[in-house]
Parts: sequence; structure tokens; C-alpha cells
Amino acid sequence: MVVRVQEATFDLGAEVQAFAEGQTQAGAVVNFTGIVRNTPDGDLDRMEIEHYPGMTENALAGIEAEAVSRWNLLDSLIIHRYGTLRPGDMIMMVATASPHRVDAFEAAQFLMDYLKSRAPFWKKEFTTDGAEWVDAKAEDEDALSKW
Amino acid sequence: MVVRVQEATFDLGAEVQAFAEGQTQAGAVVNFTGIVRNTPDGDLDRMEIEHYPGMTENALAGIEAEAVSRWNLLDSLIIHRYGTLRPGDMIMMVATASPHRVDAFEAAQFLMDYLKSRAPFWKKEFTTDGAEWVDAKAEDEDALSKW
Amino acid sequence: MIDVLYFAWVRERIGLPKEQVETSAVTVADLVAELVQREDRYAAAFEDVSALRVAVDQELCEFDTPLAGAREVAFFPPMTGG
Amino acid sequence: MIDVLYFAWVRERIGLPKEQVETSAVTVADLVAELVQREDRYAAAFEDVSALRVAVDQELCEFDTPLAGAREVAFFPPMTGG
Repeated sequence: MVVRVQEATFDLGAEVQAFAEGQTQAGAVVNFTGIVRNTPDGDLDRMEIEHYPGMTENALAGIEAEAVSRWNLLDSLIIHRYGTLRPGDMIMMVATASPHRVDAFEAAQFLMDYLKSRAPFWKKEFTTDGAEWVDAKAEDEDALSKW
Repeated sequence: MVVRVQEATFDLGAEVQAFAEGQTQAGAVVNFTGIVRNTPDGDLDRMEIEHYPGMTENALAGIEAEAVSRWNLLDSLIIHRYGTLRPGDMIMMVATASPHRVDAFEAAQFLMDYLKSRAPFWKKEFTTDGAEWVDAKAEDEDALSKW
Repeated sequence: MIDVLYFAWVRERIGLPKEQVETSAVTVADLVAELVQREDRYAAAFEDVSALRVAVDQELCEFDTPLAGAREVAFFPPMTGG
Repeated sequence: MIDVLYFAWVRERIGLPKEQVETSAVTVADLVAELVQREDRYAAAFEDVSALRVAVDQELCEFDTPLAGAREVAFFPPMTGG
């Protein structure tokens, strides 16, 4: 059960490989990776992610503890970046390991749904038209109601 | 949209990295990895996976095409091994890429559910007590009804 | 002539992975009935067809599927991929 | 004295990320009312509190949460992680 909040990029392949290799009791490993998507117009220069140091780590650890209490999780990993990111850059990843695939999938979805609306990150997009804070989506808030 | 059926192992980290790096339109990449789990007694020597060459590739391609028709998928990858595997070895992986996380998650779960019960693979476990074919689980068959 | 394939414990009970069968069976079930008449090992393999799955020309189908034009029939237990 | 933190557009409207505030506010809402009285930039930031979220000592809470014993209060828009 590891949480890392960092400005530096991360090596997705190495992280996933190390996470999966460490699992001797797990039959199922699920990984979600979030990538900076360009705007439909393709004019995104960069995204700046701000966070609340201290609270971020606590919130992510709390979300992870909640997942552990609900599913049969053998291990989990959350990495989330802040700072300046470009289209195609990896923003974050979560990984879950469980004896069974349903637990691994559901726990990963739960972590993502909570992280979207309950971890203190804010995104600002810089395009050729200017800068704008990304609005929270009602569907992301709604996603929490199913858990 | 790629399907690979192979006896050789695969480099999970390299596969996930290459899959995610190729996505310039996707915000969400989901990966599931199946690992040979030991028995509760820890006495599993090996697993042998038999398959139906020709039909396997067709069945996996068909499952993938069905996923593409149902979700907003930009890319997908299925790798499944056959032959002799030991506890801790990676059996298979699926990866999905979508603009949105719900599509990437659901498509990966759909691929896994169909692959479990509709792709022509059979597993035989060799323990210190002898050899036994793994029975299909009713819950795996039931999982298909939700799609 | 039709190719008949067996997998997993069906293959083990019958003792071979594949054979060519001269048959005039109209459906999969007819073919099974012919095979069962041959020898005990076939009767043992097809003892409970509800425990078996069948593919005709590499497509999953039912035991009442017609065999007209089929080149390949495969019998096997429920699949356990993933 | 309490540390008050601002994030994202709340920080931009108020023009600073953090300040120390001398207050006898009983609840978060009382603190907001005090800040709004100060200057227009606070009034602009807190114009619509339904668009804001608040954390007391790094725990998400409500605007009617009491401030007794609190060391740190943070105001920010709905979060957009992931």
C-alpha cells in the first residue's frame, strides 16, 4: 500500500512490472494510467496541476485504506504528479493486486472515482486561447454514489 | 487492436509502456494482468495451458471487435500464453485505451469476462497430489450475463 | 470426411487430439451418437454432453447444429482462459 | 491565529496562497463572512460558496463546521484529480 505524490515523471513500465512481480499470492493485477489528453482542437500547450501538500498524501492514503477495507486487496499503489505536464505525459497511475479479478477491477475503479473528486488536485489548461481551470464534472461526482 | 497467442513469456512493463506511449488521444489506459497463483497449500508445481490454435485467435479477435463496437476504444491489446507456466508467471494481459476512464475500465472487464469463458483455453494444474483440470466457475459464466 | 478434434480431458479420455471421421451425421448430436457406439473410451468422453462444449469450423455452437458443409468439429470441456 | 490557505482560482482571486488570520469565528461560514468584509477580492472569491469546498486541518468538511481548535483552513474549488 504505497502513495507517491511527485513532480517528476514516472516510468510506467518499470512501475507496473515491479508491482506485478512482487505479487506471489495475487492472480489479478489491474493498472489504470491517466494521460494528458489534448483538446479536441489540438491546441493544448500544457496543463498545470496544483495540489495541497500534506492533505493530498492524507487523502490518497485514506482512499486507499477505504479500498482495502472493502475489497480483498493484497497490494495497491497510487502515483500522482503535480506541476507542468504536456499532452501525452502520464499524470498518474493506480495499481491493485488481488487473488480475484473482480476485486482488482472494482478497487481500481473505486480508487479512481474517489481520487477524481476527493483528492486535492486542480488542473489548469493552457491553450493558444489562454488559460482556464478545468471544471469538475457532475458525472465524476455522481460516480461516487455507486460505491 | 492486436491479439497475440504465444508460448513465450512477455515483458509486461515493456508492453504496458509501449501501449500507453502510443496513445495521443487517450486519457485513460487500463491494463489487466493474470498471474499464475499458487494453490492455498502452496503445492502447485506448474500449470499447463492447452488451446485450440486457429480458433483461439479468431475467438479473441471476435471478443475484441465486440468490445470496440460497444465502447469508445482507441486501441486494445490481448496477449495470452499457452504451454507450461509456474506460480508467479504471467499468463495473459489485456490493455484498453479510451478518451474516458469508464470506457477503458468497462471494456477491459468485458474482454476479461469473455476471455475467461469463451476463448478456447484449458488449464491443468500439477501439484504434489497429482494433476487436475481446472473446472470452469459458475461465477465466470454468470459474469457474462451483465454485458 | 470431417476432422474431429478433442481438447483437455476429452482428448485424454479418447486418447488422441484429432482424427478423420467418415460420417453421414446430420447434426453434432448425431456425430456424438455414432462415436459413442464405437468404443468405451468415446462413451466415457461423451458420458455427459451437458459438461461439454462444441465448435463447428472453430465457432462455438450447439449439439443440434447441422454439420452440412462442416470441415472441422471440436469437443472440449467449458473453457478456462484468462 | 489560524492559517488560511487558498488553491486554484480561489488563490488567484485573493492573490495569495496562504495567510495568517486573527479571528474569533465560530464556524467556517463565520470566517468566510469576516473575510468577505475585508476587501473586494475576498468578496469575489467567496461570491458563490456553493462552488467552493473547504478543508479544516486537511479534512474535507462543511461550511457549518466549527473552528474550535483548528490550526488550518483551506478554501478551493471542487477537485479535479486523476
